[in-house]
Amino acid sequence: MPLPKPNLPGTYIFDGGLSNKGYALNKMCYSFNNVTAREAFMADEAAYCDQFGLSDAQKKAILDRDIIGLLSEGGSIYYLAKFAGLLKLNMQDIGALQTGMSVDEFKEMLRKNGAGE
Amino acid sequence: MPLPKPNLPGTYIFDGGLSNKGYALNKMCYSFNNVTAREAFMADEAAYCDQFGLSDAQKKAILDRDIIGLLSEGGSIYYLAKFAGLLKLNMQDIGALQTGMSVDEFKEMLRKNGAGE
Amino acid sequence: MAKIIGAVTTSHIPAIGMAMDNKLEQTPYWKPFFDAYPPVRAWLNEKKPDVVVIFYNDHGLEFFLDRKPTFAIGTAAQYLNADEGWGINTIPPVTGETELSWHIATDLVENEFDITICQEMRVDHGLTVPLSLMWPGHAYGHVKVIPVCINCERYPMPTPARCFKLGQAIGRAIESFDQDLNVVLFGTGGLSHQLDGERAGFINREFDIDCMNKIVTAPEELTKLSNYDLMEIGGAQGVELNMWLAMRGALTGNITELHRNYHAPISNTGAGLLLLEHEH
Amino acid sequence: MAKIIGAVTTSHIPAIGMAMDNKLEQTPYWKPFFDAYPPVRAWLNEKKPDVVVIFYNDHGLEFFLDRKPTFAIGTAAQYLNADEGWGINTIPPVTGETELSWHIATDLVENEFDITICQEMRVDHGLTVPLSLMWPGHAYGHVKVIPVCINCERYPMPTPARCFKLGQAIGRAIESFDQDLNVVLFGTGGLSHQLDGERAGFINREFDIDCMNKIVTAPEELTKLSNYDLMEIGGAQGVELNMWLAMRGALTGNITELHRNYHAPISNTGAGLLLLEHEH
Ligand SMILES: [Fe+3]
Ligand SMILES: [Fe+3]
Repeated sequence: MPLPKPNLPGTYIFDGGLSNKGYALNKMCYSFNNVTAREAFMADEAAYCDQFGLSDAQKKAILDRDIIGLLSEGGSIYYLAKFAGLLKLNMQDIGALQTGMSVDEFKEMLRKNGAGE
Repeated sequence: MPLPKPNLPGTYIFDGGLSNKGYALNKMCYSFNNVTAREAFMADEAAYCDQFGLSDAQKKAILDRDIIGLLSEGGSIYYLAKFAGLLKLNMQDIGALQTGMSVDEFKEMLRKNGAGE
Repeated sequence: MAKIIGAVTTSHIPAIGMAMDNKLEQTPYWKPFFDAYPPVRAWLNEKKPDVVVIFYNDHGLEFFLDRKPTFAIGTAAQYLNADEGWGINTIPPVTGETELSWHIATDLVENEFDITICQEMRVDHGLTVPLSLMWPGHAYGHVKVIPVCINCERYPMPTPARCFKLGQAIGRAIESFDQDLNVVLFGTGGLSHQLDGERAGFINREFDIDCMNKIVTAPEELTKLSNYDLMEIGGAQGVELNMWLAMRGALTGNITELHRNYHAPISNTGAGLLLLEHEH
Repeated sequence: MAKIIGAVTTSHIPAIGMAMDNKLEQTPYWKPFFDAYPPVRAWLNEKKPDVVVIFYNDHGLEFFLDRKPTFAIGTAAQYLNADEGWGINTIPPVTGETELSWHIATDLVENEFDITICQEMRVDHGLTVPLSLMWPGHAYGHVKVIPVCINCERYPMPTPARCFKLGQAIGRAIESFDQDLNVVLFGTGGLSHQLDGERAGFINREFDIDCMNKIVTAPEELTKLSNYDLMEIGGAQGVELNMWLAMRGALTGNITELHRNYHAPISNTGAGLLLLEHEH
């Protein structure tokens, strides 16, 4: 029998259930490996989402840059990172968005965690 | 250590060595899943082979419908079957070509083998 | 809990699908083959399985040599068939069963089967011909399908013993699934045949019948063979027996043979049909 | 016979590649990280390995969820890098080593590792950043690379114990290869980090240092952890430790630690560097 899933607040375990839910969303973000796809998205975001068959909730989370919403809707961080890149956001920007911190606050948290403080 | 290969005359064991050798040839034949690829091949066979980077020996074997030559050059029967289909040849036609029999002789051999004669 | 109620072995060659496309079932060539199927269809229609797990091999529709799995399982809600290049009609979309698929996939990986997991995959004649044979007229819409795909093309290939163990692990996973589902397994392909080379046309009737006997009563004996043994005794494509062995591995309880047929040649192959009932 | 002469563990995050693209190595932020690499480069330049086996994970360049392998190995003569979508420069083609790759792949499948075999694959930052770090200025042209790719993204994932066993099997396969080749292994990725969710920014320095100690002296202890344990102690992406464990499994002889560095944070991660010499 599969192991029971741990309860880790603030963590979205990307397993079969979420991966089913997020398939279209992730497929769209995977397309962002290609510059033509990135340009098509930027030219008309909503139409590009529709082309991949995103759900309303997924589309809204994309348009709102709502990273937590995207994770709840089945986004995988690997493909969401490509969406972030398209928005010129790096991993500290994304961390700040998800934790509700400023980017400087998030970086300071990383520094403290890294120093073992 | 990998098992030693058996010596089975008339059999082309499709392993790493042959699969390396035949990669471009098989990729071309795999493309024949698509009708547009089949049409492009039929419009100009040699040019289509060049597009996939076939070796001279592979290209010659394609143009000559030399199935044994294609196997020696690394063709996999799975993709060669698609080439055969494009030529409107079925598996008995291909069997006859490979064994040097007429199609009727090949079918009669199948019948005998199937009957355990 | 989910229950495996039985299993079917069947050929899956394209020529069968094309014969059905062209309504040739009652011609002299095809009649001895197709006439064996109605009892299996009747059993399936009576038992109405919720899910069918189909062990098959892809012949170059979904997978190419660029990234070819040893074992793959589908976890999609739907599978599409597509043009394979040589004229067999495509069949309508096949319904998947996502929950049980993920349960099996998860169990497999936790038990050290390194399977490739496919959330989208096209299925070829290896899977579609058996569906057409069991439910003619595309009447398979009520059945949920889980595709399990085994490399039978390029060496290195999984050994017969490994395929049997894969089946055992899938059997345990199915029977630990917490939903009341009736599951049937299809082991497809085979039996002896060789398509390529000067040895093309090879069929070994005696071996085929021996395989059918041993699949029922002594499958472990078959797992002692290597793929090279199968190639020698059963022809280059005789390695498709691995799909029968994977199916058989999943039947861990008692089996009863309800029906069998062997006919050869069908196209270039020996065609074996078995209907097995399974209970614990 | 081929010989494994040593191994390197290193981070592979894209930010490193982008820092090199922008010549930021000596800025205050990056200096404590990059200053640890010259001794490793010197060792590699002295030992001149013929082949490097790189354990990494693909982050959505070559593989998508449609058909995602648990384990994959490349057997190609060349691997291309490509646009990953967020601006890291691509690197020139990487040379493969087909004969040893096929030997390993064949041995793995015969020993019941169900690996996906790739005759063509694009390699992403998981593999390219370590190459850039070890041979700056793309000076890796003389080295032949064998990519071994492990699923670290979607559950189910191979367990730490299974990854270690994969490494053991690869180690045995390399050392049974009948050519005089010097082989080095790279275990890439890690250490603790979490990119996603409200828990993003998690780093566990103590765990990272413990991992580095245990990788050298007691890797079996790490194999007792589950992926969920790693996720809890090392963050959601802490499961990249599996690549270190696979590398370590292949070192079946005696190892000597020649060099180490730990620095955190680098971007959102703890970055551990180890240089290990290996002999029987
Ligand atoms: Fe087949
Ligand atoms: Fe990574």
